[in-house]
Amino acid sequence: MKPIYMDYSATTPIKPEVLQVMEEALREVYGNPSSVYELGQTSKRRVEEAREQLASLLGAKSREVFFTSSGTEADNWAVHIAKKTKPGKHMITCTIEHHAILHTMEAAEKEGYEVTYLPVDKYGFIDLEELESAIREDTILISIMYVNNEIGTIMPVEEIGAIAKKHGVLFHTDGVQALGNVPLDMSKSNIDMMSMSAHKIYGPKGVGALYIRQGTRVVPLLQGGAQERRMRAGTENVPGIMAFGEAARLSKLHLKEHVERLTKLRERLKKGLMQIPESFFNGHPEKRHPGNVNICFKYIEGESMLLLLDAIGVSASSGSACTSGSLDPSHVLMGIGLPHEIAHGSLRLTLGDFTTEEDVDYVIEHLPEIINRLREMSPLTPRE
Amino acid sequence: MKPIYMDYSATTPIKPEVLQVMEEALREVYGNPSSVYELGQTSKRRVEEAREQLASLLGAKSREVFFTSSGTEADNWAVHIAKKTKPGKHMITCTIEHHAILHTMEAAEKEGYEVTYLPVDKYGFIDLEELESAIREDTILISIMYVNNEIGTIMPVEEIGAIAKKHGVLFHTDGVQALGNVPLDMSKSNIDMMSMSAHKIYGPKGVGALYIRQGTRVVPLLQGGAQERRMRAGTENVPGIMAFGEAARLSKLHLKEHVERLTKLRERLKKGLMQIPESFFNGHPEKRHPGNVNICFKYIEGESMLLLLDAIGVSASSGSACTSGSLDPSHVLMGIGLPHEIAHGSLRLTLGDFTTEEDVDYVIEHLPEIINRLREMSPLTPRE
Amino acid sequence: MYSKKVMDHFMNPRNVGEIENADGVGEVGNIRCGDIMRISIRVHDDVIDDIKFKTFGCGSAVASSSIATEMIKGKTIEEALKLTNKDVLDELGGLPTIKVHCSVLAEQALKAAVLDYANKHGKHYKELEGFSPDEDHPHDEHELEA
Amino acid sequence: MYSKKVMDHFMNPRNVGEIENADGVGEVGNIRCGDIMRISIRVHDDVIDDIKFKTFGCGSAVASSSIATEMIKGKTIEEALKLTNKDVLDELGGLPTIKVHCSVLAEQALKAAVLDYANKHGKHYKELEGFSPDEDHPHDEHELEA
Ligand SMILES: Cc1ncc(COP(=O)(O)O)c(C=O)c1O
Ligand SMILES: Cc1ncc(COP(=O)(O)O)c(C=O)c1O
Repeated sequence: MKPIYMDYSATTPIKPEVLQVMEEALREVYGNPSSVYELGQTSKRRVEEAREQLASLLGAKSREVFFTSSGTEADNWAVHIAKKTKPGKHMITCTIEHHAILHTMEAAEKEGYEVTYLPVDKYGFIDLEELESAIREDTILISIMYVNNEIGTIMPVEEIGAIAKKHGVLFHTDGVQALGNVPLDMSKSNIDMMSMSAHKIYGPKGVGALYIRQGTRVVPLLQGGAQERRMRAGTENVPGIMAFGEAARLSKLHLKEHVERLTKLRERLKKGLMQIPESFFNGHPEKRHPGNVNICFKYIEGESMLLLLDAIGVSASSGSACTSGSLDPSHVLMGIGLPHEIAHGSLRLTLGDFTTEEDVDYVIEHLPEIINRLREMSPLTPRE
Repeated sequence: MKPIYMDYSATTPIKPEVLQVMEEALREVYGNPSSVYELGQTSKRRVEEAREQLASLLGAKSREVFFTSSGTEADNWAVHIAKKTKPGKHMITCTIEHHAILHTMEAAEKEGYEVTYLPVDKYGFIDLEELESAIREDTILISIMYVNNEIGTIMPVEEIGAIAKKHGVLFHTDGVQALGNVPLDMSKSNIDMMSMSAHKIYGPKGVGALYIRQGTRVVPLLQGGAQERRMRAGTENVPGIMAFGEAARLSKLHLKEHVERLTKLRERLKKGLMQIPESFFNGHPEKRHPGNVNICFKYIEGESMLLLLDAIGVSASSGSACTSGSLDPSHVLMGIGLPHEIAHGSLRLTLGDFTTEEDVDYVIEHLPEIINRLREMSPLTPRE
Repeated sequence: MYSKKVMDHFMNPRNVGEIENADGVGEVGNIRCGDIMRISIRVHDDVIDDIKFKTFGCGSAVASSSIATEMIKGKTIEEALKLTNKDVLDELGGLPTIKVHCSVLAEQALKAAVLDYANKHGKHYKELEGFSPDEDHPHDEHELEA
Repeated sequence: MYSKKVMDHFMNPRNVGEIENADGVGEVGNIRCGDIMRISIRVHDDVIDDIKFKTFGCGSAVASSSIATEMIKGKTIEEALKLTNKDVLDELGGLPTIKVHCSVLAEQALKAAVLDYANKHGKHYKELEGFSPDEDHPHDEHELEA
């Protein structure tokens, strides 16, 4: 049984080129970048090269890229920056953000901030007029994700950014799922801050970054040493950062081809699976992550589906990787208005650069048996 | 010219066994631990194994170990936990803490907390009576480091913890330099929380941990997914954590021998270098990190020394790795009462498991020339 | 995540289905939480001589229903009412903390089926006093003391 | 961290020492910040025909002093007073931002030496009006706009 990995939005395997950079770094580039001697200065140069590689993928300046330990830290930091540098007590986000934003917002509410959670339509889009009228005198931040991690919807971030700009409000976007899957050019963008994570673009876990537009006031979330121009303390994860740089370089090199190839595979998978009766496709048909297929199958529950898929070698997810350990139905699927009994039966298959047409066909061939089996076991399935 | 690394307190090279674990993990253990399928559950098991390995080095329970991205994050988190779970606005620390504590305390002061920075004596010890009388009704945290990163002084943390306990105050210690260099048994300790970092014990950069005694209330610093029992969000750095586990395992295995061997080398180096006229040994002669030698040479400045040492292949530090990029004299050396002109001439040589007697002798042989050369160039050197 | 035993019962569930003209049927759980179990029983001379289940839910919900029906089949009603979620857990070799409520659901589905049988057949079991299959059961708590 | 040129001047500093019975001596910097430079000059017919330095400080402080003395040696006082820290920086091929003040120190040490010469020899240079070698010079700022 060949293992078929279809959970690229949860995390990606590391590409061989990236692995090589990382392994060499782990062996040799061990100096502390803050050190005066050559070994340390070499580490520092490598970190700066990686920063340039990531900046180049973003169409940004190197000085606008700050490395963190994860997308989560970048999200937390962005909210922290708004809280500490802007006067005002109101923030705007939407109901289908990643928990790294939602729970950070909830923590801010406990501190006395007011947060508007904009609803989304069935595709996962916020209403731009509603956004604009939610802006108040004391609004300090708008944070709307770029690409939703569950249903793959690509948000109109430039329009959102334009509204934010018009009202002089800071605009952050969680770009963790966008990086490497959507062409980016920060030099022409309305985005003030964007979160990223290496392990979603064939890089290692434990490295992320926050893009911060030049001219934005910055304060650190993690206090300590003078790393990252005094804005993010902690000895740099040099091998991880170098690997992130290499992953960014590869991503830039292959972006167009990557998107085209995945889009084709995605459409093939979607077509195949939508043959299954009483299935509902989630998210927008076109404005979506190139590798994301999210479908709900009525009368059955997600985890059971995942276990049976795993038994035939297919790694998949039901809701986000983070929520699938829990019992609650995904807040994203609830957010786009699905009733509980449908939301529970969701399957997310996310394709990536190692996915083949055969993998897709294998799933198309075997998923119907699994669905049937679970439906036969379900007390919700109507009797013939 | 053989490179001689003598900056183990800044960061360590990775041990081959650790590297092997990490490389295998980077290739194969790429599943997201939050995922239901086997690949994800394997990652989860590996993370739990690493937690047990670290817990075992600590003499702690697995559930008391929480992984972070660094020692810095652990320090920031510990202060955050005190702020969010204890009523009161006063904290106690000391003047020679790492910046990860000092700057976090300063940020808390801006938020309205009051912080007592206890002075230290010439060895770097706080006065225990002074500590006790600094405790107030509203004291929520005492944070005193275990082993100082610059002068190597081992603080009487158990006595400090006993005082904290007596007054019902939370006690955190920055154990980044203690881990692997001091025998630990948290099961018999008065420490409530302790920060650690993998890259100081021959593990990778970008992984740390916070020990939190069972029964302590915990709140997350980084908000988001349900990782680390909901207390530290962000996809786990699985390979980094596994490598940290392996490094902890090795450390436990060799601790006694490691300490004995380093102590011998340290004493040899100290004896050799103290032959140089107008040199001052910093820190306590016995109660110190087994591999730490810190000496000030009058009339000269640290960075110049480092550059000349680097030119003959020796990697060393002047003050901490973090401060040596800056111009200010080390706050630790100032804290133990050295005047500026002496504090500026400090050299920290920290030895580790790859240091040999020949390395030590090489430095003993060549440092005098460097000191002489700089003293000849210095306007402060008294003329004969 | 799951023990071998749990996976065996999930992959090869025993007693799946629905008994035609069952003597008692109980359904518990709710769709919000994503677990619904329906157990139907046939009772003969106070012995549960057939039992079947249908479950909408996660792996441990399925496994809990499967093993519970296996444990009950052939038992007297008295014996069956002694079954606790703890017994189900033990028999399964444990469940992850956040899945423990699945074993509770299995216990309750069985009780609900017996209650239905009792109501329909004018029987009374003191073990069922105060039992209400519609009660909501709290899920895992999210606060933490390390 | 440092360019080749800086490292060359640090490793092989030119004009190290002190001129006996110098015509002018200037010392700037302060021990708190960890840089002290002392420059001594010999002046002949308004030409600085010898110059030496002693420096307590980091690599760039030494390199700045070394290159400044090299640039000045043989120049007239008028020419010497035109030397700015920018010239020192350019000649060194740049310094890390946090080290730029070292080049300022070199400029000032020279000016202080010339001032001493002027005072001792009853000369007046309008370029030195308002110059005070004891002024403190701000170090790098720690706030950041990305
Ligand atoms: C005593 C002490 N605390 C905290 C830290 C910070 O650790 P990290 O670099 O892993 O953030 C260090 C090392 O830099 C240290 O020596
Ligand atoms: C949209 C989104 N934001 C944030 C994150 C968090 O990233 P990380 O796991 O690197 O902390 C993820 C992935 O888990 C994500 O998909």
